[in-house]
Amino acid sequence: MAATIFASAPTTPAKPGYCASRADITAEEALLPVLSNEWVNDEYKHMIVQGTPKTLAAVPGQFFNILPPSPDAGDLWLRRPQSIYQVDKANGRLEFLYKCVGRGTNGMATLKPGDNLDVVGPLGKGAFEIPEGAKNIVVLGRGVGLATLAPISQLAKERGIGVTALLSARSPELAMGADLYSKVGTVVKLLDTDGTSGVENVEKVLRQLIAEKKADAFFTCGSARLQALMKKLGKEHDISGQVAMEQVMACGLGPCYVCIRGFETADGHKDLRRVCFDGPVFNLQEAL
Amino acid sequence: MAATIFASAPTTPAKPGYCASRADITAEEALLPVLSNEWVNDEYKHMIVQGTPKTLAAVPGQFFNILPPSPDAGDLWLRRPQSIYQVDKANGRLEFLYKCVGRGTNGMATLKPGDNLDVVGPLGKGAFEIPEGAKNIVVLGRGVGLATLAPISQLAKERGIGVTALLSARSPELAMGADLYSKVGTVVKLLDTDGTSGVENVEKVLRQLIAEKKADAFFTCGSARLQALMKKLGKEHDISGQVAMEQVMACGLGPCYVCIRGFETADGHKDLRRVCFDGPVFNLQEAL
Amino acid sequence: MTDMSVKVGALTLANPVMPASGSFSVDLAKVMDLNRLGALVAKTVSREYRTGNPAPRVAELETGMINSIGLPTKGIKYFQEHQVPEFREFTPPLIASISAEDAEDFANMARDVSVPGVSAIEINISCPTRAPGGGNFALHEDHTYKVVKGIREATDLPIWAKLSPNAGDVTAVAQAAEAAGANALTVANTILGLKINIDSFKPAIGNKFGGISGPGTKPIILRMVYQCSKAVKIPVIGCGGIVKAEDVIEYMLAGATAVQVGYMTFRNPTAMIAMIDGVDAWCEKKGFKKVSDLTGAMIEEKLMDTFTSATMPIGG
Amino acid sequence: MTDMSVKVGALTLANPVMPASGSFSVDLAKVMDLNRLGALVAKTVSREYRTGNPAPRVAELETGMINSIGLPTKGIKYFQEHQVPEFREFTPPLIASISAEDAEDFANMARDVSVPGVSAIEINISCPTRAPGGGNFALHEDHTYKVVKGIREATDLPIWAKLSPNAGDVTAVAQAAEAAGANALTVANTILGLKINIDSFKPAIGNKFGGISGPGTKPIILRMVYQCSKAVKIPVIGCGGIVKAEDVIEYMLAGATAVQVGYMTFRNPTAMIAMIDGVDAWCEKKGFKKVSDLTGAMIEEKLMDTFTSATMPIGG
Ligand SMILES: Cc1cc2nc3c(=O)[nH]c(=O)nc-3n(C[C@H](O)[C@H](O)[C@H](O)COP(=O)(O)OP(=O)(O)OC[C@H]3O[C@@H](n4cnc5c(N)ncnc54)[C@H](O)[C@@H]3O)c2cc1C
Ligand SMILES: Cc1cc2nc3c(=O)[nH]c(=O)nc-3n(C[C@H](O)[C@H](O)[C@H](O)COP(=O)(O)OP(=O)(O)OC[C@H]3O[C@@H](n4cnc5c(N)ncnc54)[C@H](O)[C@@H]3O)c2cc1C
Ligand SMILES: Cc1cc2nc3c(=O)[nH]c(=O)nc-3n(C[C@H](O)[C@H](O)[C@H](O)COP(=O)(O)O)c2cc1C
Ligand SMILES: Cc1cc2nc3c(=O)[nH]c(=O)nc-3n(C[C@H](O)[C@H](O)[C@H](O)COP(=O)(O)O)c2cc1C
Ligand code: FES
Ligand code: FES
Repeated sequence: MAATIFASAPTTPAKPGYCASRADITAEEALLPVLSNEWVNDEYKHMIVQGTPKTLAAVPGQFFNILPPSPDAGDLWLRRPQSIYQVDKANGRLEFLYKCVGRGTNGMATLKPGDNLDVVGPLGKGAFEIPEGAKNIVVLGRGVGLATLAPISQLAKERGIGVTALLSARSPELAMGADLYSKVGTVVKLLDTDGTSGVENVEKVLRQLIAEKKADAFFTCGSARLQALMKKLGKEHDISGQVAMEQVMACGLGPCYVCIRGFETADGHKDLRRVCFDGPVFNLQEAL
Repeated sequence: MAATIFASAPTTPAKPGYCASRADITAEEALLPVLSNEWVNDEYKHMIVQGTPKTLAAVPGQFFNILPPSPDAGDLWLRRPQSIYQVDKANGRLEFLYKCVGRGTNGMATLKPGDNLDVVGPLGKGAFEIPEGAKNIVVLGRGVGLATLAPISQLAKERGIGVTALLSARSPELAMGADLYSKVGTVVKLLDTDGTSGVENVEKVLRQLIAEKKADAFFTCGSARLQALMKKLGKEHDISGQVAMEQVMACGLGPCYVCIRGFETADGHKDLRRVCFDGPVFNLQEAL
Repeated sequence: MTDMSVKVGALTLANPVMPASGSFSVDLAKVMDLNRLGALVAKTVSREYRTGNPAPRVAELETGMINSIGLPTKGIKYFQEHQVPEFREFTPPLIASISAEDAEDFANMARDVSVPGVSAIEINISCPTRAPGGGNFALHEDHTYKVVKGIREATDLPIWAKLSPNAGDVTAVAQAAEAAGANALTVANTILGLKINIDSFKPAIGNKFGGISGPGTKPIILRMVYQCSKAVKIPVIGCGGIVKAEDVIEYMLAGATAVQVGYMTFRNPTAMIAMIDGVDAWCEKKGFKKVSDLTGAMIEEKLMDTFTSATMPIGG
Repeated sequence: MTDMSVKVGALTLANPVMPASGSFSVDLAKVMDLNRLGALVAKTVSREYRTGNPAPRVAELETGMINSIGLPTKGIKYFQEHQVPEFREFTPPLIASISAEDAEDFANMARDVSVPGVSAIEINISCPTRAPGGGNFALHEDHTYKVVKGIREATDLPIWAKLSPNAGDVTAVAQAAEAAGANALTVANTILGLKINIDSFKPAIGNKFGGISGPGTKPIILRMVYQCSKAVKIPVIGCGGIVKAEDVIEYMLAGATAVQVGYMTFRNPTAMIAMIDGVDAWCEKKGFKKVSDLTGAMIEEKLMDTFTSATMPIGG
């Protein structure tokens, strides 16, 4: 009865031959049933949705481009990228951890069990990789960066690799994910309230971990300041590192060149890369 | 938290002196709680909302300009006029009877008890008037025209005036309002299915009512064909009549000159009138 | 309490929010206190009675509405005798709006509408469905200069020239209007559009083409307000797609001295009052003592080098 | 089964729906079968590497989006050597899109892009943030004629001239492009706009001005498609605000032979396929055997007299 206002193809191929001729169709538009969507603290929510085979194939570092319902009388026109926080293959579930900062994320916060989450994904190369032979890794995240770093930490744990998780936050209440991270490794909270999140202190903590041989690889997300620090120490000690980067997006798939970030390779060559297509995970030593 | 996307003043004056200097503020923007919204048949719904003092002051023939929620992913930008079907002052309720024909009315159909109906009103001169000395009136309506004619029929009943209600419809199932109208007078169903809605038959019925002195005044709404017939017989027998007219609207209040209808007075003078402002009830003999 | 007053040239308004011509009449007193408005802008009037364009006169778009009312009017005499006295029952200044099909009649109309009770004349030289030489002078700077010049000689009242967003070079037209003696610019009238009903295969409105208004036009007209306010010294009044207090602020930052609201009054007839209150509250929150400080306050920095911009934090 | 094929001049497309330049790359094969599309339209390429404009490159509007990407490109050589072969892994014809800052380079670009595997060249003479003499030739008929003429002499491939909605007289530009030898017109590029962030007081995108796309533009561009298709004999490709099958139909009724989809691919990457299926189903329901019968099928009647129109039933 109601007119179709926005076109959208069926999310699963409907016709014979309706499938990519060049590569597998690895991403899809899907409406994923919301199972829960709870506040973690004053600013962050945790959403669990029912996945599909394609969406559940998401790997650490990949993201979904989400079209939330509008939180007000206006419309939302662009999707919002959200890293995958957890993939629970056994139960066919996907989880997101997100901070409510604007219309999109506030719209996402209005979803209730029984509603659908409108996603496109999984997207991005999702190239979080634990280097061959690493025994211990350090993940350093601030804010929602912690959501992005969760899957790689979990993967490390599954492979029997030690994880030290440095969780930076404004206050103890906002240092989320401690539960999750304490299941996969050692948690260190770095807070603004007690000054432990200051760069000098984080540097001390990191140097100590390096000294203790607890830092065979670095992973970071969510703070330019901490990223720069990890990059410096990684370079100094030849520790390979990866960073998950953010940029405003439109397509999330590669064609639009909206989500550019600047990089510089070891030989001094500068270039622009697309976060959605070339990343969102990049070599920490090349990131700026 | 959510941005205000569309501005709207508080529906009741908030500041001292915040009131019209020239005339009373007789209409308002209001969000009226929906009490029920049920299907009457396959095409029509009946909605009951909780009124406010101002909206409950609506008189027969007046209408509200309604902004329904969108039934789809797009937006609605213009309000939809709906006649008042019943004003239940005792219980503080307003009722609407509406046909689901497009995006607006289908959007209205999605409202559930607990939602709000966004209205502006009451609007229009609402000049349905029973002429001095009339003992019996005839109301002739088709489709939603019946909604518009209900209040005047009820008023007649309250004044002890006889009502014959001729209800024209495609089929018996669609001849709504028979219950309501049978409470206020005699009901005659005129159906497409058995041919009784044909102009010749309606003319026969009307002539009979005139002969029986059951027709001191005419009221009609909802069919150009039946309107023309009543106008002809009214002229022939000098029976005063009123018609409630429809036109696409924008403002509903007078300024925009969107809702024009053509009229011709007894002396042959033609003019354009605004349905929302000059009507929606007009002298049947002047309507074209 | 913010000082909400603004000056449009010599004319001081109690606040920057007023109706757009054609969306307002004193009939709106039925729903609100008209004395709260910055000004009262009358529907465009021409010399003689005009029926206007065929019905249907409006249709809904995906992002607003399209109309072709065709400037129906009861004529200048009726305006002088009946409408001006009605408007004068309210306190805000009255802005008359006039139209004509040639420059000479326009000048005469300006003279005839300069009656006591009228504080300024908005000249509707931008009716979107007319030709550049026949009512839509604002499509080109030469036509604009000529018509405004004649009007300037015919009246001492402030002239607000209402420009067309359909002009190829709106800043040239703005400068022509200023050079010819306009005291302010209203930017802008509706954008020429078409909607086809795919059930009937016919145009959705009786006149085929119509003028687009509502939120879909805001980023276009806002750009023009910015361009015009940079190009001229006279005040610019922004008009197009304003539906909320934030839009009023955005227009003022772009360079508008005041704004006009059309479509939104159809949706929510009291919206202008909500906008006035909303802008007032916003100024208080942000620490602006005078709303007029917002005019042209957009911060312009040198364009950043692309590579540098791509190393900056989001929103930074 | 509707015959969904359309002819854009000598080039036959399997159906009328194709991507708009800048919203498409073979990377979309990750979400759908690209072989279902009417054509593949490449991102605009220029001679040399260009970084494009500063971030942020897009912002959301009330009724769509604004962008200023600034035509980043790896240059013509990369296009020839890497992108053409990638596109050739799919069956729909490839439309190259080229840009240049002067007429001479434009002609040379057209020659250089005329390589096997390219079926037609769309000339992006309408980048909204450039000057009429420097990439936005389509703002004026004279610039347009000159640049198209040079291109015509440099290539035998079909030329699709992409027009600007910011031109004052789009039909004059359309006729100039036709006269100079264009084989089709793409109507249109984005509309120049501005959005200001009222929290930061800064323009919402890095380049200040940007191009507006999405549903807010449809009634404007649709009107231009109608006007252009009446003014020229060559096919017109509609582009602006298409988000659903009904929009494709509306554009075809207005005179479009085919359409391009930009914004909607960002919202729903598979939307073009839904539109193709939707148009097909609609044609079947309405009894159209060939989708091409829709082109220009809007019914035009003489304008009705206003009084008569005001006595007609609604929708009648
Ligand atoms: C690959 C990727 C993965 C992400 N994963 C997560 C995640 O797991 N959890 C999470 O909470 N957030 C994540 N983000 C950030 C998230 O996309 C933004 O918070 C969101 O788009 C903001 O939308 P909004 O409409 O709520 O806010 P807006 O109203 O658009 O903006 C509000 C504020 O957020 C800033 N902002 C807007 N877009 C972004 C962005 N893309 N990144 C950072 N800040 C932004 C704005 O500058 C502004 O200050 C991710 C971003 C990217 C690019
Ligand atoms: C003063 C007045 C009182 C009315 N009272 C009632 C009422 O009590 N109950 C009721 O069901 N309807 C009533 N109507 C008609 C009602 O306004 C329309 O049915 C409604 O606007 C259609 O909106 P839509 O979005 O659902 O349909 P649209 O998608 O806008 O249109 C669907 C179909 O309805 C026709 N239509 C559109 N507007 C109107 C209109 N104003 N009048 C008649 N047909 C229209 C269209 O031409 C089209 O054929 C009244 C109209 C007026 C002017
Ligand atoms: C129904 C309608 C009637 C209008 N009539 C006039 C008019 O008589 N004179 C005029 O100058 N502008 C007229 N306009 C244009 C408005 O004044 C205003 O410029 C335009 O609608 C843009 O503002 P908005 O987006 O807030 O509606 C009219 C607009 C509408 C929608
Ligand atoms: C992000 C983005 C990038 C674009 N890049 C180009 C381009 O490189 N070349 C071009 O001719 N048009 C470009 N355009 C314009 C589109 O091709 C199209 O004309 C416009 O977006 C209108 O269509 P839409 O409303 O469907 O988006 C771009 C548009 C967007 C939104
Ligand atoms: S968001 Fe379009 S290329 Fe990354
Ligand atoms: S709807 Fe505006 S005058 Fe009647």
